[in-house]
Amino acid sequence: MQKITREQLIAKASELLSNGTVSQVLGWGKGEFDYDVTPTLFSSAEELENGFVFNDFCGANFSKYLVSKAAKADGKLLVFLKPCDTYSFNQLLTEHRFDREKVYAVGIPCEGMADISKVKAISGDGIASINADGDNLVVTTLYEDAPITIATKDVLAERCINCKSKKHVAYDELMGEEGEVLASNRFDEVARLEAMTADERFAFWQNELSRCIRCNACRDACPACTCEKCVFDNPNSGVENKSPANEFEEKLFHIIRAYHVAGRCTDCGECSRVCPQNIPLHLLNRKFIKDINEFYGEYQAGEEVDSRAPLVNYTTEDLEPGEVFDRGDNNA
Amino acid sequence: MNNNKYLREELLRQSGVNPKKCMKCGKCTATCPAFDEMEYHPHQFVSMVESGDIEPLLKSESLYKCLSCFACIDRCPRGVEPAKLVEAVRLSVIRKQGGNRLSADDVPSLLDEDVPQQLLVSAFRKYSK
Amino acid sequence: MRKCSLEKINEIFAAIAKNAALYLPVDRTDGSAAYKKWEEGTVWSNALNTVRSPKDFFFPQTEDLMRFKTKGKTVQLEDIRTEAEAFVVFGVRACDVKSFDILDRVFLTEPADSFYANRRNHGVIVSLACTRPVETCFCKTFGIDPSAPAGDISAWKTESDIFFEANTEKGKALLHTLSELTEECDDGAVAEQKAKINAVMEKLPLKDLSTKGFGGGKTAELFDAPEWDELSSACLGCGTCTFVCPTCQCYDIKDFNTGNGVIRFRCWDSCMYSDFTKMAHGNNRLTQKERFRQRFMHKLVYYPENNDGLFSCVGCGRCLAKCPISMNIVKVMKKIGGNKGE
Amino acid sequence: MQVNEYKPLIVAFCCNWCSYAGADLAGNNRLAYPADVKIIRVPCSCRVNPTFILRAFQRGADGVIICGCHPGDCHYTSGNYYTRRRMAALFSMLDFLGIEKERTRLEWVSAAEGAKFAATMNDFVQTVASLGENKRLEDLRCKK
Amino acid sequence: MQRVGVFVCWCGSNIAGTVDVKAVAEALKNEPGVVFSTDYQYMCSQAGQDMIINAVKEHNLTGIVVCSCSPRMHEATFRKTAAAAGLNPYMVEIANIREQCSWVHKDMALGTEKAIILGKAAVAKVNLNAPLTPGQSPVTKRALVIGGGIAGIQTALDIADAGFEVDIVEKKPTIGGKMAQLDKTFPTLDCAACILTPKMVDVAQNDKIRIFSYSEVAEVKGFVGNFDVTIKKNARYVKEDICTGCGACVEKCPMKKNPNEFNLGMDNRPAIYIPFAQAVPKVATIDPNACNMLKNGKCGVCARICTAGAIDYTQKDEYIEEKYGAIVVATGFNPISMDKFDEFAYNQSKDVITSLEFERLTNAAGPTAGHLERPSDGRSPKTIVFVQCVGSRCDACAEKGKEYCSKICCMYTAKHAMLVRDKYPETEVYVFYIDVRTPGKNFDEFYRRAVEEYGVKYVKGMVGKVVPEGDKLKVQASDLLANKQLHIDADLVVLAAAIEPDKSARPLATMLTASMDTNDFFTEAHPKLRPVESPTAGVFLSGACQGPKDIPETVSQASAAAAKVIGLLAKDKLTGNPCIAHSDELMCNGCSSCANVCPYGAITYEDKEFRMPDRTTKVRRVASVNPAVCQGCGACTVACPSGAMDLKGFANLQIMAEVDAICK
Repeated sequence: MQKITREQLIAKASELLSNGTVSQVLGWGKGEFDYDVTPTLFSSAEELENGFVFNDFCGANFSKYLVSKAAKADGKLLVFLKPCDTYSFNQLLTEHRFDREKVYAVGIPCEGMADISKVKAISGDGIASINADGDNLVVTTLYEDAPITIATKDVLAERCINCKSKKHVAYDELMGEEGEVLASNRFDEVARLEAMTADERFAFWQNELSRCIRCNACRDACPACTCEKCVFDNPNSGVENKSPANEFEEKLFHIIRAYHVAGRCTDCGECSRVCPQNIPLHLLNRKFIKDINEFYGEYQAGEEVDSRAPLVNYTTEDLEPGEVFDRGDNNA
Repeated sequence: MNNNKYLREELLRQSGVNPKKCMKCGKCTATCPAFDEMEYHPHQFVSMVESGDIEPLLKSESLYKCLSCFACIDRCPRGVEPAKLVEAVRLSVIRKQGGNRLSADDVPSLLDEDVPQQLLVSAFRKYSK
Repeated sequence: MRKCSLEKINEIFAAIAKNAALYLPVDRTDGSAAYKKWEEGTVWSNALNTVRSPKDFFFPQTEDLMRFKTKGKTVQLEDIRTEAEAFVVFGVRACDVKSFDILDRVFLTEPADSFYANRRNHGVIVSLACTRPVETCFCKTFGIDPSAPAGDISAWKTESDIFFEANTEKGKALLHTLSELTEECDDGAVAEQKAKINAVMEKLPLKDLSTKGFGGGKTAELFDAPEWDELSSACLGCGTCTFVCPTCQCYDIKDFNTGNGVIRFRCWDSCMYSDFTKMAHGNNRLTQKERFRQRFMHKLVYYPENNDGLFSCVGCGRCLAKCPISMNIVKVMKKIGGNKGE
Repeated sequence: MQVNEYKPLIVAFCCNWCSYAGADLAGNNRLAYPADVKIIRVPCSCRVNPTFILRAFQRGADGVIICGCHPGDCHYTSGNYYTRRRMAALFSMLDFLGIEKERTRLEWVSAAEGAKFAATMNDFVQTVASLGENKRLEDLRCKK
Repeated sequence: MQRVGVFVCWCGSNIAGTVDVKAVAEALKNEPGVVFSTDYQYMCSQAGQDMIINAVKEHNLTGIVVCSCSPRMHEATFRKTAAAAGLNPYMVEIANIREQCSWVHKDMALGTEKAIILGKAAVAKVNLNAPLTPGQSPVTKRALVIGGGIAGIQTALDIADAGFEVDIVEKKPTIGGKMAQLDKTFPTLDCAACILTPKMVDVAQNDKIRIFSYSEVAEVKGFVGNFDVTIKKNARYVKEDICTGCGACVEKCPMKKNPNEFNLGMDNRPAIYIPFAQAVPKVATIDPNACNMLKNGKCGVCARICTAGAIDYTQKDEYIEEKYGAIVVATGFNPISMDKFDEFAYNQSKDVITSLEFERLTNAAGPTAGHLERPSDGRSPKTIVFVQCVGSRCDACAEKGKEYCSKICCMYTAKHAMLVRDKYPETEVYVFYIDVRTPGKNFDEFYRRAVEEYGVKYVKGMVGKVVPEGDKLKVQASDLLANKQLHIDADLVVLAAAIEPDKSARPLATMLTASMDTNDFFTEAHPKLRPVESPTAGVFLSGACQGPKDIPETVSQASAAAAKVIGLLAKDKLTGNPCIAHSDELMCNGCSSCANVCPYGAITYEDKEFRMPDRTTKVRRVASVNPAVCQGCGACTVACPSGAMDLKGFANLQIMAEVDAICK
């Protein structure tokens, strides 16, 4: 269960609306079920009361919406940011993608968000309701008579299991207690792949990427992918394509997608969350992050506004690309 | 010379000293308080080890005259750290069988009211395995 | 009606696969199911819903149409059309089967799409009555009975057996090849199964969703509905809903320069994309709101207007499950349709 | 010479100021290297976009090598430093995807290093030839 | 697509020997866009060029591909040919089939095949070429020289001599710099003031030169030919134009005990002061930290005494905006601080001094009027020890000192030692050295004279420590050649402190977007071939700001920089390289990635209003490239994720077309 409640958030939002600090609220809107929430703009306390939700399924990263929504808002826009969202928030600020003056950011604590597919794997499908009860989720389904109790920690989203930080790096106001930067094991899976032979890695990615349907959800949900026009949508870019016609185009898209956000990716995990084919796309981003950390020193995108991304930076002593592989034979 | 080559590598590895960094300014020797006692001086240790001319150093009393005050390390403008090299040469002698400079039996004869115990302990550490 | 014990199901599959490529839902390691080609050892999934719909077999994501070979300054046209191989898609849900009615009206109306027709002619659909509808299902809204699926052959699965009923000549022919493995039976068990499913249908949260307020002739009324702004507000403009949809049928035709020639191919396109139906003057739907509206207006108004009231949604629920921001046709229908405010 | 000897296709991106001149010098000194190497002139190694490299592989290249001025000698002062970071990241990613790391290379060749240019190309061609055809980053459509 | 003409050159047998040129010309005929293809023995000859010109006219060619030698050889030639034929010169592409084909491949079949492929790539590229026109920008015919030492003075004089206006910004109250503090100069031993002060006077009297003394550069905007510079003129509380430099105020000022910077604190000056007699401009300056009037509002003696009425206690810092076409950096050097060198007891004894302090001590205008006296007790020293390389040539990891050789110390130490022995022959002079480096005209001869004629005792070795004891300085040093440790009782120890760039250089470099090395010396555009230019166009380097230098070297670099500036200012318009980056505003996200990697600071951002599809307008931050500053490296094009940034002449699509042509 989240430490902060829907009621507290509504009270905060209503207060900021009524005292004129903000004119709109970007929050989670109620869905059809208990787990599907839609990013929604609210303009009044009444709207909030009717449609605002906050529960264990409010994973969506709102930062990206600030690019389009903040510019349009008349007054200030209130946005609730979980710790991981604040990194994207800062990164977008670094890249001048929205006007900080137009946004009122409220940092909220996060206990990790649940992954509905993990819930369904335990409860079976046909979800009728999900309610939080302490550290558990109580699930009723169309097929089971008795409610099923699931420990929330057992159904956390992958990115929340490997949460990198409970600390907010940006906000105007903080609700609840500030957390710490965590020592996560988020690179373990990358390291596991690195330890494989090249053939094994090739087979792994061939299998994963072959499922790609190029719906572009990974790109469109990514808070780092805010290009006015993506090179893959631009007929004049020379790399435009709409569908992966073959394995090459699957790889091309995903390599370039990850490369374009390398050094800018905050590792928020939206790409993997939204992938309808459950491709672990975040591993590509994490590989770049891990490499950058190892080659050029620890760097966390979004930790500080105006920090210079490693790929648009250099030192005269950087390692040579050939040395990348000499650091220890990862095929041995 | 082959043997020396091995010894040279070993001394450099143990000490972590890179004698190639030496620009032969002599500041180590200039600053050495044990200069008069020493047959070979800090800068000579550096250049002799570098050139593989190590035998004379192994036999030299200088090994035991170095006070390990590290003035040479402090003053060296090139970060060569000669005292570490002296230390490494000394250890290579002491660590050989029968190489102990100071044995436990020698200690009673050295006991003296004026000599602090601490000094004997550190001398023992410095001069024996 | 013929039946067969589920214990012998692999023999059925083997028999089908002898004469045609057989595709059926298979569980994936990530918990979802996808159609895969059957081969010895393939395990048929219990899951009904697949991430991608069976439309892929008839209307694949990319498909080469023709090829030009260039040599010097000469261009040679190559016809690369071939007869499709015979194939069977097994275990198609009632809603997904219905999607072929919708696709057929688009692709088979003269002038027929020969690539689609070719596949339709060579493909046999073995449907399967629903065993376990889930919360995202709303096929009933579109008049589909999940317990009585159409298809060349309809099938029902009970705890122990599987029942087949051929509906078309193609279906009869296929079922005939299975006569040794199946036995004639009455429809008692099937009726029982139907009743079971229908009972679950009554519990579905979306059971009351209605198409009221939609259909042909509603363009003027709905096109400028103020709700579109709000509904489309969070839309990221990705193509997930379109690409998992069993009825979306838009495609783009593109050329690929291989260096030695040009391959003209078509690939799925999404009305959600900013470069959809780009014309000389640019794009005709400039904002995400317009693109978003197009998708739902097409499914709920334009298509029925041109197709005797048939909606081009079958209530399969894929978009409900997959949309990154959980915006979907159900929310649209509730917001602006006849159920407004319910 | 074998008739059907496998000939790898190598695309070399050379910066105008150092490596392209180094290649010219190799020519001036008649230092031979295989004709499989085709050079594309770019103003600076930092002009090489990763998409160019992937495109070369797509179109049938078996190896791609980028050559620039030695670190510190860039005509544009810092271009090759960016190249170094970009290529380190890209090559590592290609390796992560299981694509043979020997197919990509970054080398510093000055305008005075004609011999190094020829030696580098000879070595690279040999390395790539021993790997055989590029299968992992090919686009079959381009081979029809 | 263009109408392309292909011209295959034989280069005698250079190409034709290993490449079947006819086959190449024939094969390329079939390439898209090619309407004409031919071969000729020497394409670069007049006949060959005429052939191209005629073909352009006859076949209405819009693009030209020449398959020939390296573009580094004849690209310029064929561009001129194209221009002569009425084409844009940038519609030419060269396929290098000599250096990179015929000369390195011996097999005719393979060579021909490769030549065809290279030709195809060139055709594919030229089909996507667009006519390019170099941008032009006007030139403000005025130069700014930052720093008024001998480097700045020489540069300014040379530029002014060519007829251009020059402004000198000097942060001290007077120009003159370090050279003004020196006594004599090596190797000729002429007096520094005697050769410098006339130049200072020349500067003051030159109507093309303005001096902003006691001033700093506060802001630099713009680019080559068009710099906008804000100069901060610090309040000196004296009206410069009125002050006659009579010195009456200096005499009468009651606040006399302030360390005299000019003499490195070895004596005192009043709160109102003129640094030295030959100062330019010769006007008084009030030290606000010392003046009682400015601090407490009590006193006012100088205002009362000044008959000209030049004193103005209410003066404020003044900001002056000026336009320049070129900027010369001449910020010079300083000796490093001796604080970290405890072993030499610099902070413990007044008699341990730096070489620059020694200069003042022997200077007739110095604190001792040129008599060599110990700072502590005024006695004349009998034994002097000079220590070389103090803080120079240190390990990069060492906490103190610099990695580089300061270059000037060997020579000035020889000079000092020689002068002491000349004037005070009874004095014993030791110089402890690691190496004596004397590469310069008459330098080694000078050093030898110090040893041989003047009897300076050069000892190969280093001073290990200096310990003040009584009125002596106990110097412990090594004599490496004698393998001895020396113990000298010295009266004076002179440290040849390493020199480092002035502290003002780093912030200045940031303002100028000029790059610096790790030691904060400005980097040159090319270490060998463009040593007086910074990589930033329009910014030039003069003197020790670029690296340690002695006076003759400084002066020659100063004149060289001036020559470069004159060359620039002599132009009415600057013609740029047309192969530069440009940003597509519709695609640009304003993310700053491109600006981060641009080595020249050529990219700026502005907020622009865009009409949105839904007919609203949106203000977005977009990049724009300054064509006068961009050098066309292309770093930005790869940093740009959206592909908004592209490079003319080497566009994404052009390079991809080459890749495609090569790989097909």
